Amino acid sequence: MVEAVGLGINTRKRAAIAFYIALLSIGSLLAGCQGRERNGIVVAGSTSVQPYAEVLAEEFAVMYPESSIDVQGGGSSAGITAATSGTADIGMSSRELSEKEQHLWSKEIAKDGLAIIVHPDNPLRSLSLEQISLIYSGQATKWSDVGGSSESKIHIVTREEGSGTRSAFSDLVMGDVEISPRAIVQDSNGAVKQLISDDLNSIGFLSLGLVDDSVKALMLNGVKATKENIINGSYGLFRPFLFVVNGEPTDLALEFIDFAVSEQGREILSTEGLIAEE
Amino acid sequence: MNKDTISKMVFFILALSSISALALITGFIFIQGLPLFFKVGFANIVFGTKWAPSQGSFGIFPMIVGSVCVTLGATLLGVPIGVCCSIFLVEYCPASLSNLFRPAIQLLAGIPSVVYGFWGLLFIVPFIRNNLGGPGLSMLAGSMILGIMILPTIISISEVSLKDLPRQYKEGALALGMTHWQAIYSVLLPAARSGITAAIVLGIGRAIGETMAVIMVLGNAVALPESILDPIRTLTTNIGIEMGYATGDHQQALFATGIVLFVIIMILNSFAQYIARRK
Amino acid sequence: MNTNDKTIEKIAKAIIWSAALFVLVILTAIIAYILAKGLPILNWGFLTQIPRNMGRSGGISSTIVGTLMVTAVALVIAIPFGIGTAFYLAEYTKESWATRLMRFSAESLAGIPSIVYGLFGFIFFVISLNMKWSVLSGGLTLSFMILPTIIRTSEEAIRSVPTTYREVSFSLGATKWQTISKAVFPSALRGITNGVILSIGRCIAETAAVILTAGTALKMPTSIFSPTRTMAVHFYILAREGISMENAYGTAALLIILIFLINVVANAAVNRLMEKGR
Amino acid sequence: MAKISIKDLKFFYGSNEVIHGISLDIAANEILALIGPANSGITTLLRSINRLYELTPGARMEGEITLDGDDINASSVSITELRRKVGMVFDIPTPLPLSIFDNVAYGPRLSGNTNKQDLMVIVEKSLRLAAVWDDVKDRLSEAASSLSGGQQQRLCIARVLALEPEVILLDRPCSGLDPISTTKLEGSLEELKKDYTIVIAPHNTQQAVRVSDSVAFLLMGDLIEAGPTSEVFVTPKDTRTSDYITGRFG
Repeated sequence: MVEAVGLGINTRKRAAIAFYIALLSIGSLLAGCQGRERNGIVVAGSTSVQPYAEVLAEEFAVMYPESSIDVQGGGSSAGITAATSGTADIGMSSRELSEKEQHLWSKEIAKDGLAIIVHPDNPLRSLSLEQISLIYSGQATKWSDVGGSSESKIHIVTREEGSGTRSAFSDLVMGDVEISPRAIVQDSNGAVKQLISDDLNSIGFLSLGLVDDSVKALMLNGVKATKENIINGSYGLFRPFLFVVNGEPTDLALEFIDFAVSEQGREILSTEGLIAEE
Repeated sequence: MNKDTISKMVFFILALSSISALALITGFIFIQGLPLFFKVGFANIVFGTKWAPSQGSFGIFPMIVGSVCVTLGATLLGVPIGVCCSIFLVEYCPASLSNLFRPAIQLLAGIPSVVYGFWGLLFIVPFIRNNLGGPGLSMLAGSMILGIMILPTIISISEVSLKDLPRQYKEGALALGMTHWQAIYSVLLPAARSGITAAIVLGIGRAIGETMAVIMVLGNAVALPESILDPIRTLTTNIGIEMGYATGDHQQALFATGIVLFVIIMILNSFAQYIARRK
Repeated sequence: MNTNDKTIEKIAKAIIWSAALFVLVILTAIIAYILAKGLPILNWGFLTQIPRNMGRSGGISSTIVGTLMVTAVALVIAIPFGIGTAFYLAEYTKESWATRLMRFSAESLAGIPSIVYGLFGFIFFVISLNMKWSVLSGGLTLSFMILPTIIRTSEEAIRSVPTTYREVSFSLGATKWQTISKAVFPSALRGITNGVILSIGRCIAETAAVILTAGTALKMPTSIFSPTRTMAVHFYILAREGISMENAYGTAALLIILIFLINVVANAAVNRLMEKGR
Repeated sequence: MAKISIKDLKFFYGSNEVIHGISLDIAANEILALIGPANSGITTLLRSINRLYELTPGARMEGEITLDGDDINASSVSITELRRKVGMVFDIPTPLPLSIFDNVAYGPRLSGNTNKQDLMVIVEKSLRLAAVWDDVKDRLSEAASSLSGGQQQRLCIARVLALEPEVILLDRPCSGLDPISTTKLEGSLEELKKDYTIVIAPHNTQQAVRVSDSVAFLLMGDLIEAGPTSEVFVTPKDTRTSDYITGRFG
C-alpha cells in the first residue's frame, strides 16, 4: 500500500512529462515538414461564390481523388486580400476588380444576377432603379413612398462594407449615392435571406442563384429577375464571379480553374443557377 | 549548475516569454492602430459619426455609443436579476434546488456565445418585432441577450462574496431584532459590496467584449440610434464584421477600434482594482 | 415586528424568488431548446462523417477533430508558459512596481475582447508570419487569449498556498525547487486546474478569435498546418447562413455536452488527485 | 564545547531592531527552554538558528551563530545541509497536504533516498520515536490532515526526526494541544534528549520546569538570565526573572 503511493506519484509525473515532451516533439516534427501538402490548395472569398466553388471542388475531387481543395468564405475583398497575400491560392470575388487590384490575374467563371428581395407576403411586385436608390439612400422610408399601399416603415437590409454583393449593388443601383447608415447590416447572403424571410417590412439584395421560396425577388421596371432576362439584356443587375490569383496560376490551382471553365464545369454552374454559358 | 539555479532560470525564461507575448499583442495593436489617429485626427475618429472606410471616413462615435448603450442595457437587466438570484442561492434556496441550480449556472457560463446569439435571433428578435415594432434586430435585443449572458458571471461571483461573509454578521443582525430581509439589505449586502461590485465590473467587461452573439441580433447599422428599437453596431461587432476585408487604412481603423476597446477595458480594470483596494 | 415590516419582507421574498425562477426558466429554455432540437440529430454517423455540401449533409467529424487540435495547440503552449510565469511572479519576485505592472497587464489582457485577439492573430500569424489559416494560427491565437487567464488563476492559487507549507519544506532542508515542486505545486494544483478547465471551455466555445485564424475549411485537418473549422464556427456558419438548422442544432448540442463533460470529468479527476492530500 | 554558540546576536525587521545583542551557549544533548512573554524575540531567535528567517522579506541578523564551531552564515555552508542538521517544529501542527507516510518521508526523499524499504524503515523508526506509531501504523497512506491535532504535531516531530538532525527546535509545540497529547509529547522529548540537542519555546513556564535542563529568559529582545533550570527557577538573580516566573507579568 505504502509503496504503491510513492510509486504512483512518480510514474504519473514521469508519464505526464513524457507525454508533454512527445507532444512538443510531434509539434516540432510537423513544423519541420514543409508547410501544407503539395496536393492541396485553399480557395477563399465571396460567400456568394462559395457554394458554387464547393460544388466544383466536390466534382473536381471525383476526378482527382489525390487532390485536396479547401473552400472557405470570408467575403470578396477578403478573398482578394487573401489571394494577394498568399493566404489563399485562389481568391473568389463576386465583383469586378478595383483599380488597385488590377495587377492580379483573374478569370471570370460565371455571371450571377443580383435580385432585390422582399418578404413573400409583401404585395409589392416591381420597383425601378430610382425607387430602389431612394429606398436605400433613406429618402423613401415608407412603402407608400414607392408605390406600395402600406404606411409601415421600410427596414433596409444591406451587406457589410467590403462585400462583393454590396459593392456590385452600389455600382449598379446606387451610383454615387450612399447607402443610408441606418440600414441593417448582415454579414452573409444566408443572414440576409433569413432576415427578409422573417420580416414583412424588410428589403434586401441577394445573389440570384440563392433566391428560393422563402423570399420574393422583385421585378425591375416590370422585368423579372431570371437568367434568360439577364442573357437577353433586359435585366441589368448582374455581376461577374471571379477567380483571382496573384500571378499566373500553376499546378493544382491552374487545373482547378481550368476545370471550372471547362465544358463540364460550366454545365455544373449552369445547373446550379448561374449564367455560365460562353 | 544546480537544480535551483536551473529552475529559476527556466521560470524566468517562461515569465519573460509570456510577458513578451503580452507586450507583443499590446504593442502590435497600438502600432497598427495609432498611425491612423495621427493621419485622420483623434477627434475625427473618436467623435466622427460617419463610418465609410472605402471613402476615408473612420468615425466610430456611433459604435462607442452603441457599445455603451448595449452594455448599459445589459447591466440594467442583468445586475438586479443576478444579484437577487445570488441572494436567493445564499439565503433562501432549499438545498434540493441549489443542487440543480449551481451546475446549471456553471453550464450556462460555458455555452458558446454564438448559441446565445442564435437563440436570441430565434426568440427575442421576432418577439420585439411583433410586439414592439421596428426590425427586431436592435439595441434592445442585444441588451437582453447580453443581460442573460452576464448572469452566470454576476451570480457566481456575488454568491461567493455573500457566502464568505462571517456568520456573525447575519446572526448579529437577527439578534438585534431585524427581519431576514432587513438583515440582508442593511447588513449583508453592504458588507459584500466590494465583491458584488467586482462581479458587476466583470459582467460589464464580458458584455463590452462580446462579439458573435451581438453580430446576430444587433442589426449592425452604423448610425447613431434614436430609440432602443433601432439597429446599432458596437465596437466589437465593427471589428468582427469587417475584419476579413480590411486592408490599408481600413485595417488600421479596425485596430484603432481595438485601441478604443483596450482603453475602455483598462479604465474598467483600474476601477475594479480601486474598488478591491478600498475593501 | 410591525405589519409594515412584514409586507416588505413578503415583497422582498417574492422579488427574489421570481428573479431566481426567471433565471432558472431562461436557463432551461436555452439548454433544453438546444438539446431537444439537437440530441435527435446526434448519432454515430453524425459524429464520424465529414461534412458534405457545406455542412448541409454528412456529419461534423472534421470540425470535432479541428476543435480538439486547435484547443490542444493552445493548451500545450499556454499551460507551461502561463503556470511558469505564475510561479515566477509568486515565488521568485519581490512585490515591486514591475510585478504590479505585470499583474495589471495580465488582468487587463484577460479582459480584452476575444475579437481583438482574433484581429491580432489574423494580421500577425495568418498574414505577417504567413502561417495561413491553420490549426497552428488558430491555436496560437487562442493561447495568447487564454495566457492571461492561466497566469492570473495560477498565481492566485499559488499565493493562497499557506506560507507554513513553504516554511515546513524549507525547514526540512528542501531547496527552493524542491519546495515549489513538492509542497507548493501539489497544494496549488486544484486552483491551477480550475483555471485550465476554464480556459479549455473558452477555447472550445470561442468563435470570434478562430474564424479568421483557423479558417473555415471543412476538410479533415491532417497536420497543424491544415486549415480547419471548429465546432463553434461551424455552428455559427450553419445557423447564420441558414445552411442546415438540423446540423446546427446537432453541433450546438454536442458542444454543450462536451463542455459539461469537461467540467465533470476534470472536477472528478482533481478531486481524486486531491483526496490523498486533504 | 557548546553545540550551538550565539555571540552578540542582533536582529532586525527592516529598521526595527527586535533582538539587541544576545550571547548564549547551548550544550549538546541538553534541553534548553527559551522563556519570556510575547514579543520577546523567542521565535525570531529560533528561526535564526536554522536561518528560516531568510524567508521573511526585510529580515536581517548581525552577530554570529556557530554550530559545532562553524559559522552557520559562512558562505561555504549549504543552507539545506544546515536545515537538515537543525530541524524545526512549529507552534501549530503543519502537516503538508500529503499522506502520513509521504509527510515523514518528505525529508529523506529530498536528499535523494527513494528506496521504498529504506524509507519504510526510516518512517517507522521516526514515528515510533515520536510516540505516534501505534496511532497511525494502519493508516499510513491516509491524508495527514485526518489525524487529530496532537497526532499531527507528533507526526511533525517524526518528520523532523526522519532527517536524523543534530538539533531540534520546537516553537511552542504544545500551544494547540490537549493535556493528554502534551504529556505524551513531553514524554517523547525525554527520550529524544539522549541523541539530540533540543531548544524549546515552551508554552508556559511550568512546561519549562518539567522538561528543560537549562533555561534562558528573554524580555523585549534582551537576554535577562540563563542557567540550569533548577537554579533559575529556585534562585533567580534578576528581579524581572522572578517577577515573570512567579506570574507577576507575562
